[in-house]
Amino acid sequence: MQRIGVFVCWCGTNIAATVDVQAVSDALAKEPGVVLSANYQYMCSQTGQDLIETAIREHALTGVVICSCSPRMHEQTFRKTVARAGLNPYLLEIANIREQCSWIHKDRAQATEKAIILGRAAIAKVQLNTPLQAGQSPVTKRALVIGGGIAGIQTALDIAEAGFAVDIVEKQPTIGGKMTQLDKTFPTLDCAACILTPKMVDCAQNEKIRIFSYSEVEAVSGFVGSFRVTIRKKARYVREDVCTGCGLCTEKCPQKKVPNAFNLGLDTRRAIYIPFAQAVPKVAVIDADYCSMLKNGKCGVCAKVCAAGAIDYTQKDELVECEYGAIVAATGYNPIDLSGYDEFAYSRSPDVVSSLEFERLMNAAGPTGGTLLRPSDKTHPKTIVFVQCVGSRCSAEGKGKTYCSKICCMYTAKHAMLCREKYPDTDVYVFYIDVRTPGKNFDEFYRRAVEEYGVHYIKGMVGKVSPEGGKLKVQASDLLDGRQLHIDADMVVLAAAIEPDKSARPLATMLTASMDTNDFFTEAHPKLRPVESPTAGVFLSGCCQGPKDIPETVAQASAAASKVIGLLSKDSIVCNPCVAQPDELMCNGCSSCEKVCPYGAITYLDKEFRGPNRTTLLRRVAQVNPAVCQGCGACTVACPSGAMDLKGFSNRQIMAEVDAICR
Amino acid sequence: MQVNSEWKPTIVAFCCNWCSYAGADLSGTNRLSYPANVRIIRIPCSCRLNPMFILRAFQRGADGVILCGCHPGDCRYTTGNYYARRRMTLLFSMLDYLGIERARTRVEWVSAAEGAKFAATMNDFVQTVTALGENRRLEDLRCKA
Amino acid sequence: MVFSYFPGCTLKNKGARLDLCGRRAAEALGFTLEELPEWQCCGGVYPQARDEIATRLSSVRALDAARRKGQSLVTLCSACHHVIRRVNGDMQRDAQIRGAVNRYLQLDTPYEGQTQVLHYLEVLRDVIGFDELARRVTRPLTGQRIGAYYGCLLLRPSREMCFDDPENPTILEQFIRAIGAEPVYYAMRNECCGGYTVLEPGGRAQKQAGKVLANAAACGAQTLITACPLCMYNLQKSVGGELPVRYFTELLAQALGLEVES
Amino acid sequence: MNRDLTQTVARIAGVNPRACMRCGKCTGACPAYDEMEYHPHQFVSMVETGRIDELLRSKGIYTCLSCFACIERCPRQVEPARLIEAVRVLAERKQGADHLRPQDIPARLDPDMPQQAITSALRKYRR
Repeated sequence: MQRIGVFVCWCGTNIAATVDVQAVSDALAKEPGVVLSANYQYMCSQTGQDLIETAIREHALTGVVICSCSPRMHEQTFRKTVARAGLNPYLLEIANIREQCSWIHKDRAQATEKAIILGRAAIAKVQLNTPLQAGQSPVTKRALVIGGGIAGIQTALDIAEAGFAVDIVEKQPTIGGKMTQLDKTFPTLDCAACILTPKMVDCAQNEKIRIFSYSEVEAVSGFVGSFRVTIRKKARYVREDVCTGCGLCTEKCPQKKVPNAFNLGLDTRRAIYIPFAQAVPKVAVIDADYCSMLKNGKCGVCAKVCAAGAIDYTQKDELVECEYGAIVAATGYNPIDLSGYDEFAYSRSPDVVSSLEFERLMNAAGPTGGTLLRPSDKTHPKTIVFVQCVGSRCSAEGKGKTYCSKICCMYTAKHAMLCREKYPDTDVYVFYIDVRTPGKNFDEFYRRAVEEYGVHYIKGMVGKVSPEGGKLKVQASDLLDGRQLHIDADMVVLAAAIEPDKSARPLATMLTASMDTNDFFTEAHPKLRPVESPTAGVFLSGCCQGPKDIPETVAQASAAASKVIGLLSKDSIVCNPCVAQPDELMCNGCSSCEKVCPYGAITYLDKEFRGPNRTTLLRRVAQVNPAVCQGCGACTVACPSGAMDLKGFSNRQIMAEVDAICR
Repeated sequence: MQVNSEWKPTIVAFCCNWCSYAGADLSGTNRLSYPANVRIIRIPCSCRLNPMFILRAFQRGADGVILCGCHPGDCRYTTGNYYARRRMTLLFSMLDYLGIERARTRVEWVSAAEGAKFAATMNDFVQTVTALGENRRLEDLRCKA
Repeated sequence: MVFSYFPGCTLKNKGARLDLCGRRAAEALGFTLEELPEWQCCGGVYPQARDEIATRLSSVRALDAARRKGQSLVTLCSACHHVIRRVNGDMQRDAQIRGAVNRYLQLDTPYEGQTQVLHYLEVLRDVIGFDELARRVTRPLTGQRIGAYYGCLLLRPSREMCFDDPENPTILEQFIRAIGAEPVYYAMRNECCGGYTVLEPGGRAQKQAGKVLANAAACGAQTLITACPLCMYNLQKSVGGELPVRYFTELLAQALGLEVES
Repeated sequence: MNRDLTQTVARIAGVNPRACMRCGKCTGACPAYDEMEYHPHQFVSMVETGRIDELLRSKGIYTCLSCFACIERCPRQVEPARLIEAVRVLAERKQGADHLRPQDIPARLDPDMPQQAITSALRKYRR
C-alpha cells in the first residue's frame, strides 16, 4: 500500500492569494494512498524542506507530491530534499500550482478547484512512480569554443587558466572577431587593438589552447560529457606549420583587385593575404575565388617568392574529429544588411556608411590610415549626420529587428565625440529616438559628447537622404523643436541593427540547442542560468545570446568559462534516469524504435528465451543504452507492440494523470 | 458573485517539457491568463504523446485535447516534433472516422519564449471547444460488461 | 500572349496617348491587350479606410472579369494599377473586406484575389524581358538623357505593391536603357507630384511638382517619363521647373519605330 | 478626450496607434510637412490620446498627399497616413461636411486636367 505525503506551498502570497491552500491540502488528504497532507508558507525554505524530510521519516512515506511552483524551478531542490530523507528522489512529483494556476487565474474558487485537480493528477502519477537510479557517464576533459571573437577568446583563456584543454574553432583566418575592426572603445576610449591583441597572443601561446582558424564545425554528436565534433579545416593553400607570416607573398601577388573584407570592402587586398598585421595565427591564406593559379592554373608567384616553401596549391579541406566534455557557442553578431534601407541612400551613395564602416574609416590601421575622408571623393566631411536605430526596434514585416541592438547609442556617442575631437571644424548631428545608456559611466560619456564636444543631439528621425550634387540632402524631423530639418551633409552614418551570425542557426540545429525567433541562442533561464543553453553541456558566450557590448561580453564569457570549468572538474556526471526501457518479453525486434531514435541509443541483441516444452528460442530484442538515451520517448510511440516505455513518464503514469484530470 | 452554472469544457493540454511547458510557465510569469479549465500534463517531448492518450482523454470525458511542442526545427531532441506532427495527422483522420470533431484536437508549436502565444492559443482553443459544446463521450465497452 | 486590359477613364481621353502608344507597342512586341467589356472607373484613389466597401467594388468586378477569362489583368495608368492591385491584395488577405464584397456582389463563385495584376512595365520586365525589348528597338533614343519619374503610386506601400524597391527602384531605368537612352538618377524620382491636391486652392501641387522638375533638370535630365496622367498634368503645370514630360509608352512606340497619330 | 472615437479611428484605419514609439520618421519623411498643422507623429499621438475632435476640425486632413511615404517608412506599422485617412473619412461621413462640393469643381477646372484628378479629389474630399 502506498503512503503518500502531500505538501502544499503558499509561496508567500504568490499562491496563497489566489488559491485556498488549506482547502487544497484538505481535499488532497482524501485522495487514495495519501496519509499526510500539509501546507506551509515556503516549502523551498530550509524549514519547509525540513518539514518534508521529517514527514518522510515519521510517516514512512513511499511517495511525495509537492504543490508549488513550476518543476522547472525547484524539482531539483526537492529531489535532493527527498533523497536526504532516504527516499528515492524519483518518487517525487510536483504539481505546478503557481505558474500554471495562481498566477494566471483571478477567481479564487476556480483557481482552488484547478489546484486540487492538478494535485490529484500528481498523486495519481506518483502512485505509479518507481525508484530510478541515475547512471554515470564520464566527462572528457576538453572544451570546445565555437567562435574566436573576444567572447570566445575570453572563455578559452579562462578555461585554460583553470588547467583544462580547450579548442577554439574560428571560421575566419584569424581569431579576434569584430573587435579587431573597432577603433576606440567606449566609455574609456582606449584602443580596441591595444587591449585585444595581447589576449590573442595569449591564446596562441597558451599550451592548453588549440586554435582551429579558418575552420568550421561540421557535425556534432554525443551529449554532455562526451560530445564528438567534426571540424572542417578549410584549405588555406598555405601550410600553417611552415608559413612564417613574413607577408612577402601578400606584396607580390599580382591580383590586386580583391575587395578587402576586413575593411568591409572600403579598399582592396591581394588574392593571398593576411587579414591584418596582428592576425593570430599569422599565416597567409589564398582566396580561392580570386587566385588565378587556383582558377586557371596560371601564375604561381606566391609559391616562387615564399622562402619557406609554405604554398601548397593542392591543399584540400581536412576533417578532424575530436571529443569534448563541453561546448561553448560564441558565434557573435553582424550588422544587418542595409540595402533594404535606401530611404537613407545606402546603396546609392558611398558616403552613406554603416557604423562599422565608419569605424574602419576612423581606424589608424584602416583604409585611410585614420584620416576621416569621404569614400566618394576622399575629402574631409564637414557635416556628418548619424542616424540611430536603423533596423532596430522595427516591427514592420520583413524589414528590421524588433529588439534594441543595445550598443548603438554608445558607439554613436563615441563616433560623434571622436569626430569633434579630431576635427573640431565638423558639425555633428545625431538623430535619436531614445538615448539608452544604462552602463557604468555610460550616461556620463554621452553627456560629455553633448556638453563638452558640442554634438547636436536631435530627438527625431531622418526620413530621407538624397544624394545631390556631391552632398547628401538629409530631411529629418526635430520633434522637440517641432521642425522639419533639411541638412546638407557630407556624410551619413547609419547605426545598423546587429543580428546573430548566420552560422548560428545551423550550429544550434547540430547542438540541438534552442534559439529564439531572432536566431539568438536561448538561455536555460533568463535570469538564473543566463550562460547555459537548455541543452546540457552547451554554454553561451557573447552576442550569440543577445546584443552586448564588450564589458558585458567579457563578463558573460568568463561566466560561461566558470560553468565549463565546473563541468570539466567532475570525473563523471549523473545521467538522466528517465530513459526508455523495452519489455523484452513483448519486443519482437522489428526495428521501428531504432529508426526513430535521434541518438542511436537503441541496438538489438539476439537473446535466448525459454520456449514451450523446455525449448529455448533465440529472439531479437531491443536494448537501450541508458547513457546515450536522452528520454524523448519517440520510440515508445513508434513501438507497435507497446514493448517500449519511458521511465518516469510511462504510459500508465500519463494515463493516470489523464484520468485524474478528466475525472 | 455569479453562480457558475454555465458549462465549461474540460481541456487537456500536453506540453513538451522544453518549449511549451516553459512557454506556459512564461505566460504564468507574465500573468497572461487563460481559462482555468485548461490542465497541463508535462511530457518530455511532443513525440512522447501516444495518440492513445488522446483517445483515453476523450473516453474519460475530455472535451478538447491540445498538444504543444517546440517549433519545427527547434526540438530539443532534434526531430521529435516532426514525429508528433505525422502521428497527429494520422490521428486526425481517425478522429474524423470516429465522429469526433477535428477542432477538438489541435497541435500548436509554442516556444519557451512565447508566453503570450501560449495564453492566446489556449484562449482560442477553449473558445473553439466551448462553441462545439460537450463532447460525445467515447465509451469503453469493456468497462460496461 | 493575351492579357485582360483595364485602361481606366483618363486613358480614354486626356491620357489617350499613354493608352494608344501602349497598345501599338504591345502589338509590335507580340502581346495582346484585350480591353475588358464594360469596365468601370477604379475610383482614382485606393480607399484606405477598411470599412469602405462600395469604393472597392468596381475594381473587384474588373478582377473577376479577368478571372473568368483566365487571364492576368494589365493596367497602364499608375493610379488604376495602384487601386486594383491593392484591392486585389485586400481580397486575398483581409477576410472582413473579402466577406463584405462578396456578399454585396453575389458572384457565381466568390472572388478571393485569384487574378494576377500586372502593370504594363512588369509585362515588359517579366514577360518580354528588357533584353528582348532592347533587341526589338529599331530607332534607339541614343544620347537622350531621360529621368524616370515614378511618383508614389507604383511603388508604395511596397509591402502591398511588390512592384520594385520603393526607395531605389530600377524598372524605369532599365526601360530607359532598353530603348537606347541614358537614365538620369535624381533624388525626387519617387516623391509625390502633388496628386489630387491640384484641386485645392493655393497651388501646392504645382510647387511640389516644380521641385521634382527642378531636381531632375539639375541632375541633367532632358526629358521625364511617367506612367501616370495626373503626374503628367502636375509636372506640366508645375511652377519652378521646365522639362518636357512624356508617357513612357510614347517613347516606347517611338523606339520601336511606330508612327502613332496624335 | 474621446476614447470611443480613438477606437473607431483605429478600426477604420486597421492599425494600432499605440504601437508608435515616437521616432518621428514619418514627420521626417513627410513632403507636405509645411502644410499640416498637426504633423504625422503628432497626428498619431492625438489619435491615441483621444483628441479626435481637434483633428476633425483640422485642415491638415485635406493636405495629406496620400503619397504613402510614412506608410512605407514607419518602423512600427502605425502608418500615419491610414490614421489621417480614417479621420478624414470620419469627418466626411458627417452630413454636409464635404470639403469639396460638386458645384465647386467647374471653377477649379482647366481644359487639360485629367479626369483622374477630379475623381480622386471627389473621393478624397467628399462623402
